[in-house]
Amino acid sequence: MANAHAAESASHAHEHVHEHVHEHVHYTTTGLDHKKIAIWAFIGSECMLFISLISTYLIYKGRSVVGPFPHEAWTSPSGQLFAPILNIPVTSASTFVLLMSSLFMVLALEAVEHKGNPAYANNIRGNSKFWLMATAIAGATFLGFQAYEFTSFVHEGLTIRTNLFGSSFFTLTGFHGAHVTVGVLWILTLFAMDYSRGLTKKDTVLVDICALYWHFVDVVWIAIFTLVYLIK
Amino acid sequence: MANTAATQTTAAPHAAYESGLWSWIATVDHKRIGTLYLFTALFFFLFGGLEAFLMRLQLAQPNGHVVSAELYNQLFTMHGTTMVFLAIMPLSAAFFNYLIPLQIGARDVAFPRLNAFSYWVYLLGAIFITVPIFFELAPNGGWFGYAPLTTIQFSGGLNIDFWVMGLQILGISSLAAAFNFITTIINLRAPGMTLMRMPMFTWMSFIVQFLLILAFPAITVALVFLLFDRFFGTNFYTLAAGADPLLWQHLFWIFGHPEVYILILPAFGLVSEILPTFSKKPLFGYHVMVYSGIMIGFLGFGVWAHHMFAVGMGATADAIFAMATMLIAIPTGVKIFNWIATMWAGEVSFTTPMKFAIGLLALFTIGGISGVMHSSAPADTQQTDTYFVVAHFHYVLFGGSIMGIFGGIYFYFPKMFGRYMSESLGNWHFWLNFIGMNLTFFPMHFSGMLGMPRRIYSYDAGQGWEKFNMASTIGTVLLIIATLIFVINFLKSRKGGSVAPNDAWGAGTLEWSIPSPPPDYNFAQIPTVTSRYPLWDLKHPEMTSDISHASPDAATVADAHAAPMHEETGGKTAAELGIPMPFSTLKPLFAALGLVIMFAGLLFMHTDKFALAMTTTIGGAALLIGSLYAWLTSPLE
Amino acid sequence: MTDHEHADHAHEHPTWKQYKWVALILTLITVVEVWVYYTPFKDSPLFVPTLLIMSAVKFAIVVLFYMHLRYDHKLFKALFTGPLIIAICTLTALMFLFGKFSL
Amino acid sequence: MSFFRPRRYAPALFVAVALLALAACGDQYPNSTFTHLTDNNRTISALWDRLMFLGTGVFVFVEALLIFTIIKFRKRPGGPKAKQIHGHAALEITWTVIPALILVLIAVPTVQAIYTTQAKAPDGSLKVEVIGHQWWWEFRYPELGVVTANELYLPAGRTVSFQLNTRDVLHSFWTPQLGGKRDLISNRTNWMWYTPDRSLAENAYNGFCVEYCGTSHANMRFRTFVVSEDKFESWAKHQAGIAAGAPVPTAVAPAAGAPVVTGAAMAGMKMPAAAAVASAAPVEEAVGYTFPLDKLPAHVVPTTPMPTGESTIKFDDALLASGNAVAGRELLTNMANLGKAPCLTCHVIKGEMAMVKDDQAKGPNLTHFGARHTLGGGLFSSDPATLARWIKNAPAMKPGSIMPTLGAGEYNAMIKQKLASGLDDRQIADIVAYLKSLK
Ligand code: HEA
Ligand code: HEA
Ligand code: HEC
Ligand code: CUA
Ligand SMILES: [Cu+2]
Repeated sequence: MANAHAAESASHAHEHVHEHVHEHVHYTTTGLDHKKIAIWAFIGSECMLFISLISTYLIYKGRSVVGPFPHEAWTSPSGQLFAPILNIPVTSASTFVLLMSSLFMVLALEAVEHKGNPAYANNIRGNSKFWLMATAIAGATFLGFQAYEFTSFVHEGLTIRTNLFGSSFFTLTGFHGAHVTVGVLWILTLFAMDYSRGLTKKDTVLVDICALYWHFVDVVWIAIFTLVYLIK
Repeated sequence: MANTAATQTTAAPHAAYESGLWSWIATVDHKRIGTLYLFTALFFFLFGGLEAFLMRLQLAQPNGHVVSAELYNQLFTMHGTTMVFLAIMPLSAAFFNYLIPLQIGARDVAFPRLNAFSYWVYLLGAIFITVPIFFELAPNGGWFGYAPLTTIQFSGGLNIDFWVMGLQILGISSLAAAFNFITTIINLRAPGMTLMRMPMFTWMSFIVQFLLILAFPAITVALVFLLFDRFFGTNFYTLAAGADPLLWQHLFWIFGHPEVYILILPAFGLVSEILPTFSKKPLFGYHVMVYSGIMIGFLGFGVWAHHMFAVGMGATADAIFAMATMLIAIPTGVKIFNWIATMWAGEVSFTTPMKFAIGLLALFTIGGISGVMHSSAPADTQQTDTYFVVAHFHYVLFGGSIMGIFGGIYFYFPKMFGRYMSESLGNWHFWLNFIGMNLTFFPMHFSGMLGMPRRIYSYDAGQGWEKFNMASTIGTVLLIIATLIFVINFLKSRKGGSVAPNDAWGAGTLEWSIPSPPPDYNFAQIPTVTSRYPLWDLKHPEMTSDISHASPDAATVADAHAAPMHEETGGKTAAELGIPMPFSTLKPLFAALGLVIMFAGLLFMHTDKFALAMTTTIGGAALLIGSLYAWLTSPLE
Repeated sequence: MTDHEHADHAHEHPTWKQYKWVALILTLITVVEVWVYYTPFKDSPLFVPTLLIMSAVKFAIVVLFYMHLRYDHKLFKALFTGPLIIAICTLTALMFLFGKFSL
Repeated sequence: MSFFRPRRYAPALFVAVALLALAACGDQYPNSTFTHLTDNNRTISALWDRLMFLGTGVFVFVEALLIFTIIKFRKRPGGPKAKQIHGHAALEITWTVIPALILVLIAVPTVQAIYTTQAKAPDGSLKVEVIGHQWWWEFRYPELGVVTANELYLPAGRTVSFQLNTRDVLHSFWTPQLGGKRDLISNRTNWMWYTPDRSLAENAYNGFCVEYCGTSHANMRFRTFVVSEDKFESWAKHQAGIAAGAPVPTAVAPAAGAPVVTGAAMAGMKMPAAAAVASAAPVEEAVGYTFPLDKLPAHVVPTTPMPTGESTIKFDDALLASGNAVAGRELLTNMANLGKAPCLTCHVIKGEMAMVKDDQAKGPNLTHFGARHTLGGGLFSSDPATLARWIKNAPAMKPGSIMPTLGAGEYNAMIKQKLASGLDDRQIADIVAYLKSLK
């Protein structure tokens, strides 16, 4: 199905194409940037990656032979009764932070895209550095929450080796966390570029692909939050 | 064939790595990378064949004692793994690399350095997974490595570690390449090359790239679990923790079934180039060929559990997967019939590539039919895990993929090396291959239905399997002779074959419009494409006078005549012509090296050298990140 | 890089204001999700479907607006929805196969 | 072009294949899936016949069309020019629809057969638990109290319902003539049932493990004996008890405090006939039915060669004739000998002291070992000479076997050195005598 769409777009592009035949600058069939196509293909692939991880988590849900459990109270070998381990209030907060980071990211893109537009000059809307840094900080905050969550789980006796829940939970959220980490580093790199040479309208695509990645990571968290944390 | 255009040696590309070995190691030219893939993959094909030969020697007689049980188990695991991941996939990749840019009229792929990275990761990963066999330490869990046999509880040694990490590494190579080709095909088609004018090989490759990016994540996850289980003590497959072994099976086959179409579709694409050329007719039913390819790819994601008809999934699941599997026979059948129709009313000339293409039609059909027999779940409970399955998949893999790829090699050899391969040796190769193949694999249908399980290193006398096994082994000897003839032909013809012109066979697609071998920039001027067979429009107007190959919107043939396909440049270099080309660079190689070192470091954890493990892994990771950074911040051209 | 006209008018982004609205809606849905978790509705058979719908809506909003898929080239829609559909079908099939739901 | 045209020889290939197929008909195929001796297997077979028929039809049609096309339209000097045809919608629809119709013909009976063969087993079926171990089979008849290994007895005419489990990795259970396969999956239970034909009075079949399960996967075989219902009952009744013919206890006192229950004491309580074995009672009567050795068809008699060369297991066969079952029993059951003969830490012999729970034993149940024809996952005949070598060094005979090397001076592959101490040949001969007496 992907192909049929692309077919049309290609024939669209066709009309624009003739003028460019003789210039040696890089010609692309669709007029789109390579990187953007690649990142979307990458995101498609990531869908399968996270679906596999999420499926595993769901398949193993309720199959652990020893506690701790996510939503059920459990008794330790020494006979102590423990509460369910997932901490919804804290995670809700971190979810909110990640959601906000997506807003910041989109505003950062907006700012870069409108470089040179007077309406955006000299106000917060055009301040790409600010929005980039805000996104990175929000992302880092999310990671902080996750670090807190992980360590408190370990204190409560849940490690990646404890049971099926522990293995699948830490691997799923850990993979997500790793993606967030890469995202934060990527955004910081953009920030550094903005700081050192200043991003211009021409750099839109660089910010765009990073933003797409970042939003995707956010979207994955939306699914995880519901499937792992809220649904019993 | 006329000896018109002389071979043009391409001038050494770039400043730093002028010539010789370095020019290959630092290359980012898609053609050179394709050539590297070709040579490496052919080597591994021979290696996998050698492994098969040892197995066949062992099985020639009952209670054989050529190899030990342990070595045999390593042999079939590595034979399967080698053939699938180190031979056929990279052989296909050789063609993706070499041909896609040429067929769509581009100067290179979208991300040339990523392309080099893919190759180096493949090469290093292949070495990583192969070398242990010399120490009898090779993976021994079967090519689909079912848990829990592969967990540390049942396979404590390093064997499975090599497999887990090797496949993980190879997966990265395939994924990187796939993103690259998707982008290339979407975005680097020459003006006028609409999707529906793309050569069929490019189309099938395009579909394969989507299969790759969607199938590999599933096995990546399955392997990550296994890796974590083995190295960090997680419980994904730990029986005591209540793990479910079917998790591995599902994740593996969600990958594994699309994988078999990853293996066959490129061969289908090659055949779709060869048949029209030697029938002097356009491909029959181009649109249907495209859609059936898409259907095969799409349906391929919904049938994985047909590999699990004996695991007791329940009647409903068995029924659904059985029927879904059968559906695939329809688009595949359409392809077979359309190919036959392509030859129908044509002028069929039996060159070597054509023989292999026809061989594919004949043999793949047999494998397809036995596939449909498998798809009938109750019947499959008698067939699964016997030699009948082995017969099925060698008919589709050898009779399909390998036949197609050999056809492709004979067909594109003149383009790649500027010389033809010998037709008479090719003839010998084909017939010995064809006969040997049938003699090897046809009897396996019998031994399977007569009760012979697969993956057994020895069997009792008097079970009624002796004759068939002997026949299979004799067939293998023929295959070896055939393959050696091919190797001789290949090596000799590179220097000694008769010289080929640009358009070696009278084909119709873009790649034949440029010199053989092509200059590093491929097209001095990017052509404008007005039809599916632009070269035929140009050279054989009589073939196109009655009907245009251009469809659906028919740009006029006259247009094509006006815009010459290829400007003779008299061997000028890219620089002389002012064509910017990507710089040669070693960074992708270093990144690949870092990646492999990173994984390899983990091995030391199992020899209890934790500090060494961490140092190596972190060192590898640092090398990877450092090279990546250097690579991303340096300009492409 | 060709600065195509074509590429440009494919970029009718949502505006600042819209972004803020989107953020507000996302936040509200999240609040409802968490709130519902603490109400007796949690034990209703409709709880799970409700949550799934809410998160699907959030998912869609982010993809359509923040990832500007709604405004971008069709090609990207295909590149994303195709895999997403295959992924979701796979998930569903696996849930049936492992007896997580049944008919 | 070549002076040699192998194309001419192509017919020879077809003749060869045809001959092969012909040869296939004249011979004995003891594991053929074309022989079908149960209800369920006949369902499968009917399906297979249809697949074969339609498959052959498609094959012949496609190949004939292909050959016709390439001959008819081969390039000839002065021949007609290629017709530039791009496609033909009607034709393409035809060859989409016809295969679809053929597939319907396959799909309908397939789905029917799936539901027939996977229906619930009829009430009153005989329940058999099949338990896979690396690399041998355990068979339990919970209703009858029978536990045995590697040799499965089934009553002709009665539905058998198998419950399949594994103690370690995956295996798969298969007797080709009786039914399809079903995998044994860790942490899961699988089911399968079939009814062996009533007409089968006394038949033996080979069974195989068909899921790769590690080093000795190839050596994980078993035998299925289908016998008439009364023979089965006789067999089962005897198997449920303790062995007949176990040696009468000697004067040797049990080691102080060791909880030894002697075989004879148990026998005395449960099966008076058995205790009399030592005197005169006809053995036939006492031991119940076992598949007669002389009626074993050739294909179920293992031909596995003994290890040769460096790994030859030397044993003084002369000792076997004078093997002392009583001394052998003493070796196994006296705690004092545990270091040398740790057999009962892994094996259960009903009636002897139980050192492991019956359902946790690592090795096959040996209660009626003397009544079995094979050992080691059906790999070897259980004749005394082979058994002796097995006890001496099982892993040398069966790669990877979990049964340890026990003979003194034997090379132990696990610890990669020769055993300094262990059983000597005399002791092994005694154990052999004892085990063979466990009818
Ligand atoms: C190139 C690789 C390739 C290809 C293309 C196929 C194609 C098919 N395969 Fe195969 N398969 C493998 C490689 C491949 N397979 C491998 C490697 C394994 C074993 C893995 C392992 O266990 O190690 C395997 C195993 C396998 C199994 C599991 C067997 C088992 O373990 O029990 C099944 C079951 O359904 C199956 C089915 C099919 C079907 C229905 C097709 C179809 O796509 C075939 C369609 C083609 C045709 C049918 C022929 C042309 C059609 C016509 C001429 C039209 C008319 C025909 C009819 C109406 C019938 N395959
Ligand atoms: C992908 C493609 C592929 C190809 C091409 C082949 C090719 C061959 N295969 Fe295969 N095979 C598999 C994929 C493939 N196989 C897979 C996936 C499995 C399952 C593994 C598993 O169960 O895990 C399998 C399993 C398998 C088995 C079953 C093993 C078992 O279950 O116990 C057997 C047995 O005969 C076999 C035989 C052969 C033979 C004889 C060839 C021949 O066609 C080989 C022909 C090649 C040559 C003859 C080249 C040799 C050349 C030389 C030796 C020249 C000398 C060297 C130099 C000059 C350097 N294969
Ligand atoms: C560590 C556990 C262990 C110990 C100790 C052990 N065995 Fe075994 N034994 C096994 C296992 C496991 C098998 C199955 C081996 C196979 O078929 O691969 C076996 C198989 C056998 C068999 C063949 C049974 C059959 O039906 O196939 C005999 C007989 C036997 N053992 C006798 C003995 C004797 C006698 C001793 C002591 C002198 C002994 N075993 C000690 C584990 C053990
Ligand atoms: Cu048990 Cu194979
Ligand atoms: Cu498949």
